[in-house]
Amino acid sequence: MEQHGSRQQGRWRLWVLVGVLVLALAALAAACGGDDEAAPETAPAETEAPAETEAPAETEAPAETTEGDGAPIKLGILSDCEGAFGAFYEVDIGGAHMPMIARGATPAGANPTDGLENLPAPGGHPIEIVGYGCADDTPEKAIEETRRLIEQLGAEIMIGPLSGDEGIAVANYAKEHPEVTILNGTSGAQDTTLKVQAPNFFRFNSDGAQWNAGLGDYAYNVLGWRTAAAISDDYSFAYTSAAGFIAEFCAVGGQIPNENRIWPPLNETDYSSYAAQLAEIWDEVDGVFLGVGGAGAIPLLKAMEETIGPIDPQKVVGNLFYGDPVIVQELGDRAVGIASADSMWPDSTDPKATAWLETWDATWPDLAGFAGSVFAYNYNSAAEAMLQALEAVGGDLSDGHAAFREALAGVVLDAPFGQISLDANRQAIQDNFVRILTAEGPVTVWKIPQVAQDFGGTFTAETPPPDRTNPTCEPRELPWAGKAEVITAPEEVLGG
Amino acid sequence: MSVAEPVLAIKGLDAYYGRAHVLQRVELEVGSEPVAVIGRNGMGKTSLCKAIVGMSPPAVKGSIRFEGKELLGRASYRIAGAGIGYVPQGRRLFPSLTVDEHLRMIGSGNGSARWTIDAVYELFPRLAERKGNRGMQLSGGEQQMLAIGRALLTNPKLLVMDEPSEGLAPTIVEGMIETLAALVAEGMNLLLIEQNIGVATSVADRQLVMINGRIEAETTAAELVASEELQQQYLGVMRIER
Amino acid sequence: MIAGARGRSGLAIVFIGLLAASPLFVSDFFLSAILTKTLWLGIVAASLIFLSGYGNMISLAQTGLYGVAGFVLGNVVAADGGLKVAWDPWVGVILGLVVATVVGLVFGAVASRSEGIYFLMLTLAFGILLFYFWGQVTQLSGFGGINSIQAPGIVSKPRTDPDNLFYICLVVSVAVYALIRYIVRTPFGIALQGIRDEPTRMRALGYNVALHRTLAFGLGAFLAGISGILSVWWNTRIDPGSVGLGRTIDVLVIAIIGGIFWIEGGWLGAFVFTAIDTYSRNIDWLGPRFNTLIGVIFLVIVLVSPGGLIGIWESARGLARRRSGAGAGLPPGAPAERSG
Amino acid sequence: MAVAARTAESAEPILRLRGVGRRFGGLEAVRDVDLDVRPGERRAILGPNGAGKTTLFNVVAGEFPPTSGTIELFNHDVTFMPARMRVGLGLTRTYQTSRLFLGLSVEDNLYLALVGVEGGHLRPVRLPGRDGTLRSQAREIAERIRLQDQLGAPVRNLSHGEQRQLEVGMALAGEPRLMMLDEPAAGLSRAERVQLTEMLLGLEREITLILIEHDMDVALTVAEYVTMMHDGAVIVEGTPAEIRANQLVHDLYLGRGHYERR
Repeated sequence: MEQHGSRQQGRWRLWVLVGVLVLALAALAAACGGDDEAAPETAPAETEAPAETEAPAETEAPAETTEGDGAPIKLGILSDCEGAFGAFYEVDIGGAHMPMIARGATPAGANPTDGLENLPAPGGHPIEIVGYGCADDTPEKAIEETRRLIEQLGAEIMIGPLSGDEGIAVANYAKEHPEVTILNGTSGAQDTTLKVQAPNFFRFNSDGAQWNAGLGDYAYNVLGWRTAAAISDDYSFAYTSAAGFIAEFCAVGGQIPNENRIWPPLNETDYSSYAAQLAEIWDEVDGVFLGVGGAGAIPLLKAMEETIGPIDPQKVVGNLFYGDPVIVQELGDRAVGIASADSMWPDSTDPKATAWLETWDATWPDLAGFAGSVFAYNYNSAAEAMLQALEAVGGDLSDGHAAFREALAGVVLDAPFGQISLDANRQAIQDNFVRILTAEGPVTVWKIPQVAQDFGGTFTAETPPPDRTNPTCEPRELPWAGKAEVITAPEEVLGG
Repeated sequence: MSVAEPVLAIKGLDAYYGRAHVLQRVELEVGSEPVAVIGRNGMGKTSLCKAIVGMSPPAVKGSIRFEGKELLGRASYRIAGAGIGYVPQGRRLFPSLTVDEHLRMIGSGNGSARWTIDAVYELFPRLAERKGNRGMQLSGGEQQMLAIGRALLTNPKLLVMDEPSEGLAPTIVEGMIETLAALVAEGMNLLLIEQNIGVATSVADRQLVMINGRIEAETTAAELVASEELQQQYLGVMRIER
Repeated sequence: MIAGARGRSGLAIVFIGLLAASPLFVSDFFLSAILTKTLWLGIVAASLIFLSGYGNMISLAQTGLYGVAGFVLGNVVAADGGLKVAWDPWVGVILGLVVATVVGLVFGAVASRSEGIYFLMLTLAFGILLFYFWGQVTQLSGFGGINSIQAPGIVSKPRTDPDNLFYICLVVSVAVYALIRYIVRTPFGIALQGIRDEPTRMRALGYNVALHRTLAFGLGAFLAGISGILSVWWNTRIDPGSVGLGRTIDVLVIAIIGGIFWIEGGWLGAFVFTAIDTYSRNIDWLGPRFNTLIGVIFLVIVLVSPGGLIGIWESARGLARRRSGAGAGLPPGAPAERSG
Repeated sequence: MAVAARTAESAEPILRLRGVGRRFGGLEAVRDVDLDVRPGERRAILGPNGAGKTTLFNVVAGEFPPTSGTIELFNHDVTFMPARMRVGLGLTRTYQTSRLFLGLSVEDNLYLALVGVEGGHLRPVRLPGRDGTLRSQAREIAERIRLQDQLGAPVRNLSHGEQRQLEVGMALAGEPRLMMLDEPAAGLSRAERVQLTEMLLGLEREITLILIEHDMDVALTVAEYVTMMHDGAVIVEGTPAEIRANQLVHDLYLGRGHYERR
């Protein structure tokens, strides 16, 4: 007798179900196998029905040892692989790998995320990278990934995250998790260190406001602006970034009233309505500060050209994104002549600087040229500071990382583009640079030495955090106003 | 296909809906002579249709051969392609398509085939009047006509009709009986499921009686019409006195 | 729901017992990141399943509404962020649920007159509207969200001591499940199913279909709000990313993976989703393509069983039972006719 | 029968249609219909397919308003009253293609019909007493339509004929004063038609009955008065005997009737 129809269909479905289950179990086994490879002492992997498994309690103190060596130091690295800054993912991870490569580690592949081999072992404790986190510039995802790296994969130290709101959320997370130490990746919201003040969160890079030090002064005194507009993303980093420009421009005598501050949402793709807003006040202002970052920079400039016409580069200054190699590469001629600022000095002739740039290109041929990116640089600074502190304490993470953190707070980095030290809130003090983009690349014109987060008392834990209307526009005392160190005369660059 | 061999041969057909054993070892043959399957509601008549056209109940076994080829296990669109036209009970139209679109979806306006769109409009002039109306704007009877027309357009060798007279006005039913008689005369093979004995006996001489999922008896139209007793026995008919 | 309900109830009791004992044998991480998350995520998925399975209203606003409860809670409770008023956490819970329900009723009143794709689009618009509302009204949140939201003492410290929050989520989930199962057998719930099947007839029978749908939507919002509160306790924070389009799609995927016709499917789908989401990222060769893996698994499940994982379970049981001579239960949405 | 009809004529009509028309775009489905139905009357509406019978039902039941004319129901002008409010006046109906709650059981279907009339639509709690009463009423109706053995079965699992029976059962719920049945016998077997006819004949006189039916055995047995429609308009009215004898009715509708032999 023949059997047909749905009975067979039912059997087919059962087989597919069995197949899916087998695949899922294999995937889980692979996932857990990844852990076991580097950490053979971990408890049984989660390959059986999840409800019955005992996940390794990896957050406990690493008491066990392997092969006579010290217990591994578990490190997680968090960046964005999706969202506005997803394009920087490999660059970030590559930056974090550089100090380890300098200490003898070797890349496992052409891409940084392929991993490292032969990692350094400060004090006999080999560093083990437990995983790379992949967020998407939302705090939600950043926290999810932080939890995965720390709570699931057992990271004791994490480097990251990338973006402003993520940084605030992760700093808050750090506060609730005193057992881990987190070094900021490259996020630059002011609140992260100034307000949250988590004792186990360290930031070896400037915040968004520091990154604009010198730019307001430059716009007022070199470009001759008196009234300006600002267009910047509607989230914490961009608030901080605009705050740096606004505070300084107003401090030296300029005007940026609230109605000249435009805030398109992060991840906006159509900037035409915002460009139209800008066009309305175009004749009334002497220039505009661009704080739209990441993937938004190019569509914004295009929208402005369509609405306003060809843009006079002397009527525009931008924050760090408008000098970053990743973005400049895509902006092309459009950005030539625009002044921007950050803590990078890629045209420095200092041997440290050239060595950094050359080593990078040699290490990551696929990512050549990106050593001039703050993203690579800041992840590098964080990893370098971590290694120096670990070396100083012989890899000792006992007593809740007490010695390690003390060492970390005292690290003074002799970094490629200038010295980096920390203030009392574990926030970097670092040089800042104003440069002009030319067809040959950025030419640095000004250096503002050792910029601190508080802008000479303009920002404190008590002042309202930067937002759409803060800071207000008023003349203030600024420690560096009129005191920039001239690297190349701006007239020379603009004239040529 | 030899003359002796029937177009449709069903052997040992069993079908289940969950716990219900809705078809039980059904044996049935359809040749050039039209066949009517009669019986009360819930006896398995519709399940039989669905099994033939591949809209199977969850579980079917046995054998359904059409022109010698096994149908069981084939997808319903392939069965339709093999030459079985189906008029389902309750019409099953597309609410948003017009009458004309329903028909154009299946067949062309001309050609050498017996059934063209024009031929369908000729059969049901009412449909021609309603060409531009959508499925849901048709009255119940018009929907039934459209369902029949749609089945004819595939130019089937075998037409399976599940209660085509339901919801049709008496005049239309009369017209339909004439149409079916004409189709049979042209050589169409016909399997008719009906509760309306008048229709069943007017179209087919062979009457199969389905009771509780089995073909329980076979009789002829003349016998059935003549015998009140048989009607009572097979269909539970009784006269109403008022 | 209709068939095999008793068997499923027994199974549910076994599952709940196993879950209740799970802190004894799973790690803190598994308990918190997988099981606790499964429980609160399951509630919002169950609210979607309730609306779609019993009311034929596939709502894409559930995450938005869950966010309303979460953001209200955050605004009212957090000392630093949002309104910064630092009220009692329980006041936040009550306010959060009330506001979510009220917003749900208002949305429901607007959406209840449309059906099918139009209903879907309207609720999607609601969800996106809420996302931008929280992102752009910086007085209440901004894209950075609200951090360090204090939970009531009973929750303990979910990071270091996850047991309390786990049991709270378990008890609340069981209560939500029981509530839905109860409601659907009341006149309100049966009428909702009537509206699902034949709104025209319900009108002819005297029911106010639009009002009925609106109230059901409000109930769905209340259930989603419960999930929002628990998620904030679990995360200790909330931001618009928690209610964005991505999260909306996640919840829809969870409901479909689990089985859009059964309330239990919400939790089952949430468990599968959370486990895949958590563990697939550790698969080295997959790299950042884990979302693709989730997509593929989703496709396979939908292809194999339109009724989701519970649907597979049901058809497997049906197959087994038919082999032993008995019939299978059919999902309420599955077509089955016996006539002739 | 004549006596009954005469007493009915003397009473005030419970349903009064004046100049009722309904257009769908260019299609005039119902045109200028005047109709009086008196309490207790059994009225059949006949007509070829597409004559506008179901549209007329829908207008009376309130599914959509007429595009012209007025409708009075139990002395209320209900021309623009929503369908759900007409139930309160005692109007119930069935549908030509079943509109049942396929995902619910037979008992739940009838229960919903009863709750619809009795109220408490939004009650989110179970009340054993109240629900018990309603459910026993639902079971009584199920017995009347001979579905008492299928109480717990999901309606989607019923046979076509059983679903048609339940259609009628839904209209019986809640002591209606006017029942409108749209082809109640369609899809029923001969035996079931007989049962249906008997049930309709057995209905209390308090219930007024209007039915659309193509089965002349059912229609002309149950009805005391027949309205014949064609192309949206009423063309003939009369007793069953008058209708049977009318040549126009035969030409347009009944045909030669040769297949009606049994």
